[in-house]
Amino acid sequence: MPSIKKPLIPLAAMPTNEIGLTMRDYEGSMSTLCAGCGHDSVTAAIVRALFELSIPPHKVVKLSGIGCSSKTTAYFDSAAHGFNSAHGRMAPIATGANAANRDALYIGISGDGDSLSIGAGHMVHAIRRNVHMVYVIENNGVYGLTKGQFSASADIGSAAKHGKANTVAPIDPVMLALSLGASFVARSFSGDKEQLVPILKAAAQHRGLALIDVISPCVQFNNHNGSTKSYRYVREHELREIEPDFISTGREIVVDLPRDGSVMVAMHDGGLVRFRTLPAEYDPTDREAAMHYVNQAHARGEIPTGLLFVDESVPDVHELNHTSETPLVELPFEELCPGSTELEALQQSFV
Amino acid sequence: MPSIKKPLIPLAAMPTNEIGLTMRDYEGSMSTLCAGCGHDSVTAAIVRALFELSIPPHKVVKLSGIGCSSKTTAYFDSAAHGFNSAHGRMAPIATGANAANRDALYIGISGDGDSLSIGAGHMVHAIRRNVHMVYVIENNGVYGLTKGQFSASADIGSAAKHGKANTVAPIDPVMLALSLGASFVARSFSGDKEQLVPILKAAAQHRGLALIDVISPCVQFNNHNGSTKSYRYVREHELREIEPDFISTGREIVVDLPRDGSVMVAMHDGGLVRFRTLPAEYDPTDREAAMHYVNQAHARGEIPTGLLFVDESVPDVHELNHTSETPLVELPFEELCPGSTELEALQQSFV
Amino acid sequence: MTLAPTDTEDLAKGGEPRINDFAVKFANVNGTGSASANNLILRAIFRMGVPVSGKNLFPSNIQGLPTWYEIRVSGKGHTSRSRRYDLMVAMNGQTYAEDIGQLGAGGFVLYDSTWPLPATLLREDVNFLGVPLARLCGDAFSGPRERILMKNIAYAGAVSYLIGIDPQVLAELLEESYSGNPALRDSNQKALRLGYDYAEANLPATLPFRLRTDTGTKGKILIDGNTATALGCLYAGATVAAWYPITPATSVAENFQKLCERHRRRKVTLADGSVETRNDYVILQAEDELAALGMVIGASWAGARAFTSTSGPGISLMNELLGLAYYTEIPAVVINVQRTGPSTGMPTRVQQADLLECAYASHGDTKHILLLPADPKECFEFAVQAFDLAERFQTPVMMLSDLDIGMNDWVVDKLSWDDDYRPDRGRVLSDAEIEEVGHFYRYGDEDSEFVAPRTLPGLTEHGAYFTRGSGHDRYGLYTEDAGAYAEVVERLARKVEASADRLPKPVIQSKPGANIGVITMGSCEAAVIEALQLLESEGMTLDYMRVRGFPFGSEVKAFLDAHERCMVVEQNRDGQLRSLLILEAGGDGRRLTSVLSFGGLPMSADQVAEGIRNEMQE
Amino acid sequence: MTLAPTDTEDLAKGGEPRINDFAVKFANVNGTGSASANNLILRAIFRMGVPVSGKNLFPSNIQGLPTWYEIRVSGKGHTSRSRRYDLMVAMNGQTYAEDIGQLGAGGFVLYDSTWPLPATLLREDVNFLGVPLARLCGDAFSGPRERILMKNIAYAGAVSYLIGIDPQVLAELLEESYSGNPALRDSNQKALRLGYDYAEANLPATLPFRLRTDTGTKGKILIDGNTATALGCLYAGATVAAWYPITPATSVAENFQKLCERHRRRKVTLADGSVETRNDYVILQAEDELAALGMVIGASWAGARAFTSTSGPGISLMNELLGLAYYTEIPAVVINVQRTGPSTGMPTRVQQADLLECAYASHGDTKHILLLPADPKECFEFAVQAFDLAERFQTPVMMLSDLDIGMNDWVVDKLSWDDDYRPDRGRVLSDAEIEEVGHFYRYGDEDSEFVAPRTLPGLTEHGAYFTRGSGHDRYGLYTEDAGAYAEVVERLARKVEASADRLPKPVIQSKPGANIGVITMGSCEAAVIEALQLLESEGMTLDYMRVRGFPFGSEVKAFLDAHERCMVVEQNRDGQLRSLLILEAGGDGRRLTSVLSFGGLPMSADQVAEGIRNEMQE
Ligand SMILES: Cc1ncc(C[n+]2csc(CCOP(=O)(O)OP(=O)(O)O)c2C)c(N)n1
Ligand SMILES: Cc1ncc(C[n+]2csc(CCOP(=O)(O)OP(=O)(O)O)c2C)c(N)n1
Ligand code: SF4
Ligand code: SF4
Ligand SMILES: [Mg+2]
Ligand SMILES: [Mg+2]
Repeated sequence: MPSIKKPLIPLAAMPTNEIGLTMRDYEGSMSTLCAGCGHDSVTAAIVRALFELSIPPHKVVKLSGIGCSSKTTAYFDSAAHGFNSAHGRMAPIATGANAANRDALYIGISGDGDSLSIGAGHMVHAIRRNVHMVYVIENNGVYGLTKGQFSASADIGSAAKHGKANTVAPIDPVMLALSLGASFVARSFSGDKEQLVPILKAAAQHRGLALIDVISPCVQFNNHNGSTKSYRYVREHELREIEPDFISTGREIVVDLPRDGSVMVAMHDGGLVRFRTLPAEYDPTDREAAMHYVNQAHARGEIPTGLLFVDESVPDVHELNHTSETPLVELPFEELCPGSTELEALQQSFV
Repeated sequence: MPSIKKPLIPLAAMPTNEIGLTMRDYEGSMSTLCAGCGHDSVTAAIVRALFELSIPPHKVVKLSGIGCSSKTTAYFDSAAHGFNSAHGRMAPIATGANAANRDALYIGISGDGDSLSIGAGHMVHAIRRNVHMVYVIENNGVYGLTKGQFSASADIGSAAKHGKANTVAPIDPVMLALSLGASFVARSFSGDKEQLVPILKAAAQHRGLALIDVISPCVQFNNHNGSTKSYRYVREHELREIEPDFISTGREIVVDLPRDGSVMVAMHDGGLVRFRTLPAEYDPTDREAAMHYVNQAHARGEIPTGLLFVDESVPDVHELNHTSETPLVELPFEELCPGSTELEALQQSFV
Repeated sequence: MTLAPTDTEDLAKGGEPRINDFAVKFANVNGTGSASANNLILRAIFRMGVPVSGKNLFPSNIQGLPTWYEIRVSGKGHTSRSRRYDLMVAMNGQTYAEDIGQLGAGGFVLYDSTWPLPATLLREDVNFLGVPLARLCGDAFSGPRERILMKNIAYAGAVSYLIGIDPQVLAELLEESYSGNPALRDSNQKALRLGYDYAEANLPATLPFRLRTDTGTKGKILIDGNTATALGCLYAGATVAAWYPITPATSVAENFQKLCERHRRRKVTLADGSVETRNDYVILQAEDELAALGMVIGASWAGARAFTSTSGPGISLMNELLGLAYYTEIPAVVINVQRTGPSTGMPTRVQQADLLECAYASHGDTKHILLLPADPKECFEFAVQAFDLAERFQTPVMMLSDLDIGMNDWVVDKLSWDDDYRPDRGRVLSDAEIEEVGHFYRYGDEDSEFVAPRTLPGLTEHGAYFTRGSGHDRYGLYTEDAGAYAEVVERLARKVEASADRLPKPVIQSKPGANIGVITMGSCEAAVIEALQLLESEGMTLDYMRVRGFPFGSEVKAFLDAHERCMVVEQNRDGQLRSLLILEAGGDGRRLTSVLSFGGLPMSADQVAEGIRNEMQE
Repeated sequence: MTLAPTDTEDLAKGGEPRINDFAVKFANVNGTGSASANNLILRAIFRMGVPVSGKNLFPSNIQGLPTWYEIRVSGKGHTSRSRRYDLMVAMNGQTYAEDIGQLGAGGFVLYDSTWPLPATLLREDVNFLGVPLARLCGDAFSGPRERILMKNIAYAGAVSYLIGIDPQVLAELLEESYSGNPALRDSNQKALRLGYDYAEANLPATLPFRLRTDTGTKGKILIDGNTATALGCLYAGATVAAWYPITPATSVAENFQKLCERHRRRKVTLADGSVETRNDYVILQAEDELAALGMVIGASWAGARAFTSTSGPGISLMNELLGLAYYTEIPAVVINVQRTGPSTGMPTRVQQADLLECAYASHGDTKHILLLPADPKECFEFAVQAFDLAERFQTPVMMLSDLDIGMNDWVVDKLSWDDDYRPDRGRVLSDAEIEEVGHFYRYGDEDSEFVAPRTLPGLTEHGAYFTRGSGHDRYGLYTEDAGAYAEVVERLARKVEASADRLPKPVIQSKPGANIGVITMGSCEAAVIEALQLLESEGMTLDYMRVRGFPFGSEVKAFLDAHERCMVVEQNRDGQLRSLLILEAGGDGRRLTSVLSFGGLPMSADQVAEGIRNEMQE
């Protein structure tokens, strides 16, 4: 009976959220990933973000491709439907599901192999369409599940486990997304939940596609010195220009310019996220500046993390399409079928 | 007898190039595209570029996907092998051919449908690998061959023939390529051979993948006002910051900084291309500046054309691989097969 | 493969013209607007009550290459392609020789006599009818565009006179077509008269073949299969479509879009009192066919009726995800409008060569439900059924139409709709139902058709399950256990097998005493039926079966068993239907022979008859 | 599907231990380094001259889940999987119950007695042998990593003692394996002794089964199929490989890479006198399988020998381009190491369920050449032949290996190489040859095998032609003409048919008087051969045929004709080989029955024998 929710018997000690649920209620099945895998830290962050957002657990839809990272969908929110689909195809499947039922929080989990190689075309187009979803890339620079080949995000010259150097330039999902006009681009690190949780919460409230590139080291095949995806490297080189601090009540509409090194961004559902920028002048609403910032950081060998860019004005698939507010799946057949009289009328043009 | 070269009887009046051939020798079969199709202008520019470069016609390899644009490969250089392959798969096929025989000029022709939708993942990875080839996108913002659907490069709000507005943000291959670390990025306009021919020549001499986004209007489905891919629009909005002027002799190595509004770029085979930049400070060797320039131009509603970025220092597939200079296809079997003695020795590790 | 010119002179011998039984071929240059002229003629004939068919033989090109259109008029209702032409409307100088060569002795050529025909083309045994179209239109119209377009309407006028189209019907048609644009209506009207009047004044008053008003199209419509398919999807309640353009499937999605714009839009009043239009559908032009099917799978998984339309290359690209949908048991409706393969093949030519690919698409053990419509009416009906079957059996359902059905106009019975129809959503559980049963086993608890229950994401509080294309047990849990894995895939095999009973039954015509059968599918039907009549008139009596669905039901097996020998008529090289009958209906290869046509042009009855005769002699 | 524990007690009755005839199963946790311990035992047995096989039953996971390894020792050379175990090395607490349950009465369990076994697990009829491995290693080694790793070697030591592995052989093996790392060698040596000595001191001196040095592996090697395949590609002269990682095919490309690094590198002296290493190969890790095949097609078109390796999902994704290569007549070698489908299926389990998909891959009429190796030796040989066939027939050739062959170690005859071998490059024309003939018709001028000549891009001055997946005539020119199109595709059908004569012939064993045949393919062979011996001992005499290539040759047809009835043994749900025999070798469905196993574990002889017995009774 895999799908019956465990009875909600809150233990005295467990804090509950606005809808009376505990963190437990957002957990999934036991992880079968390697002990210490970065992906499990992402899972934990997602559990906390969902809990803090007080989202009804069954109103989440979890989708993924294939890979160690893509297994993540099984490890959080077991009261939500999950779909561990085919390698690289998470984005179109999520696009279709979201088209059918706009009334849920879509969380897509992918890997760097899944999204930057076999699924690259789909990711590009999901970004372009601005599908309303959270799109997490658990980026470890390798193909974990197939045992350690380089992925397209592997760094030049970084040596894989078997000692051969990767020689091809990496694809940076953040730059790619920025250049494609993505409406929400962030990067974080699986090892830093303080930063990741608020970003996930902001993403969940963003209208449109929120891309989060999470550097998530593979302890098995890529966690050695020299790889920029290892814990060591990221801890040393990470550049946290934004300290997000989430405020879940209040409504504000406009995006303020940075003042005192911080900027307030109004999320689609009215939630407010205050971003503190380390460089006082950092403005996550200026795409060009974001590209420049990322380029500069890369040139210095640094990995900028935080909410790098957000634009709440880009319409998503449904806004562009003027889709009915009622999810398509809930429209009664009677409203969808024009009926026999109309068919008769229609056929006047066929005679 | 489709493949026997027509006898070379140079007419008195026809100018010949360094290897004694006329422009005719670089022509292909009759175009079956619509009268006035931008793609035919690209064909003409390619014919002229090959002629001016004095490339032995059979040392060219032509590859394409499927689409009106992809038919172009049939219309130039009939003494060269051509491959009109499958929709979206030109890049991997070219990558494989180039791997097998590095000793030819690879010209890939694609469309915006071919490269930015179905083939997007492949294009991204061909750029990343820096496959040594000229990669031309004949970009008309529509699917010509299937009669006028919007492509991924169609502009927001531009109305297709049937009057429906496109509502999704366009993918700009130039920005995409720049963000992916492409080593040669140019844009031109099929209607402007003076600019296109030198860019093609520079591209042919570039080491690595030279991406040229050629705005090439579809007279049938996209050549109306409002579309940024129409002749009218481009003529009015085109911003020619670079007036390339090709010099085929002389050897120089270094890339000069711009001086007097012009910059000299040394091509891989030693050819020199002098680029005149309209903004005196334009430096096609600075990727970030290129991105900035393109972004700024787009913000002003302008289409920047010219050689936007070039970096001759990026190694191509073979350089990275240290492939033998002799093309793999020409290596004798005797050198490839380790032989029976070695097999015997090898098997010591299997007992 | 090319038919020797047949002698049509004898047809005219009687003195009385042949009524409602002839064929006209139009040779044009594509991209010059001839399609509307040819369509006008087709529709006028239809309006006169005479059964007619139009076959568009067009190139994979946008402008400048030869293109042909064939109109066959048949009072008896034979709508298959005729390869004998009575009148050739030769409007393309490039193909004069070829076109004139295709006429039988006594045939007629209508040409543009503005310029003289090259002497080498003149044939003694053929009648040349000249109309100086370019000159007439040059004089009457200004501007090159209008002149070219109106030349087409002018030849339509001349043809109308020659074959006896009622001018009143033509006038009506123009009135309807250009109701919104009187100027265009007038110039069309003018051009039509130009041709008509010139012909009346200068050409023979009667040809040996002629139209006569009849009632043969009463209660019928003229419609192409792709429009009918789109209508079926609309009526079935499909709300999500995802597609990637490809000839000849493109117009399925484009028609669906148009239909949705008309029938699926609502005005809603917003909180601030303003009124907005809301769409009860989402149509996604995908980045490729993999994505298109991915979107359909996502939407169907979420509970919407969703479909994609494509052709051969798209099916190949969908192979992996077809297997995913099969194994995860997600409905997915795929319309495959077949064209000539392999690879890019001939995109504007017809074939039925994707049958095996579709039946067994994807790696591993798979088998898929197929629907095989023969005409636009069946496209409409089967499209609706496709959704019912996909949801009932939680699996991909592919409808295999083809270019001939999909893009040509066919005369079929008016479409009808039963307002009592309600979609069969299959086994979808609500929270209440789960609570009642006390458990929910996603891949167990199968019903008598081996279908397990499902729930929809976001819509049930207690019905969440995890969908995976990897090994899973009856509970939906990950497994690598041989037994738990096998239990699920064995049920899948039985489930698809069970669907046979719900598929459209084969169409069977039995003749007393016949012990040889002819089997076919899809768009071959018209040619085969006509061929059987022809053969019967020669004394050869044959039984007939057209299969309409796969897996095959008991009727198909019974037909095979009941016949000593069957001939399988199909449009592919390898006899794919024959193969499928052998594998899946117990057919005996020795008793099944093939009659094939695979050059890309719709079959004609004489081809089929000849093929059957040859086989019978062996 | 699960076998009831069989009684092995009786096997020990005689007092004398059974020699070289027993099976050991190792239950481990994956990612803990047990593989090297198990492999050490396998190789030691092999070195002692005793035929042995090792089957790795591992999860699709990197660390922490149960994994099993089975070693079967068979002096008679039976290498199929045994499902009767004599000794269970139970090293995984999670699966104790299951593992112990699988033993027959009288079986032995080796467990880590550092902690007592839960009483519930104790079985009266089974012998428990405890070795306090964790304690021994905890005392002897420091650091958690070393302790875990050395625990494995320690149990290998204990097992060695119990089954009688020659300590000298073990020492040698360690010496060879760790020649570069004396510290590691010493700790391995120490751990081995730890287990061995403890067992010697505390466990029974002889079990009812035992190893004895023999000569059964003389002239043989121990090798996995993927390594052998990579070797074949190297020896065939492949210079370009393009691939995308996928279990269980990954090690084909990874081994090819390693081999190239050793055998395809040359030092060259540059102009400035410096010396550089040059690679005579290019290996491309593609962005996906579509690209991988695209690269192979590009490289093969350009004239290189190129290949890709993949598994089911990759084959599905390659469907479109397989059709392109077929229709444009470009060689392409594809290695498909099959795993359990459909969809993602069970990536670390074996199946033979891609047969139909591969035979008819892609839309439109297609048919592909297949090679079906049964063991690593054939992988080596067929890989070489695949290139010859692909170039000779200018078409894709798929070699269907599987996870069992590809990733497990098999005892096979030493590989041999004929230095006179030269690649068959097929019909490739040079400028001189073209000039001699006076013309070059890319898709005409076929030879007796219906193969047309080709030229290579950039290498001939006068041989350029245009390759297109769209309709083309014998000259390679674009066509939409029915006849010109048909001419080419008809030749294609004949060409692929003609290849049958050059494919490896089936392996046939005929017994006098047998009128029932057993047919199989690939990795089933060992189990089937053993089953036939078993059945023969029961008085059932059956003929045997293993098909090794598709299209089938005359021998296959003759075998079918010669037998009243055949049973087809294969590892899939739908009897795909049976289907192919019916369709393509004139097999009569009524005379062909299936014996199937598709749970994902390699077949065992008793399964096959049971299946045949059941079929015989029907
Ligand atoms: C079509 C297809 N090709 C290949 C595979 C094999 N495969 C499984 S996961 C994977 C790569 C996973 O890499 P990534 O997405 O980075 O995830 P990670 O394991 O590193 O988290 C591959 C190649 C597959 N499942 N399907
Ligand atoms: C797999 C596949 N899907 C769809 C098609 C149909 N198709 C042919 S060309 C084309 C689009 C061409 O657009 P583009 O590349 O922009 O070229 P253009 O015609 O505009 O020059 C499409 C969708 C195809 N040939 N193959
Ligand atoms: S292999 Fe790497 S990515 Fe996969 S579970 Fe282990 S640590 Fe994580
Ligand atoms: S349809 Fe457009 S792109 Fe195609 S040939 Fe015509 S003008 Fe060119
Ligand atoms: Mg990864
Ligand atoms: Mg285009």
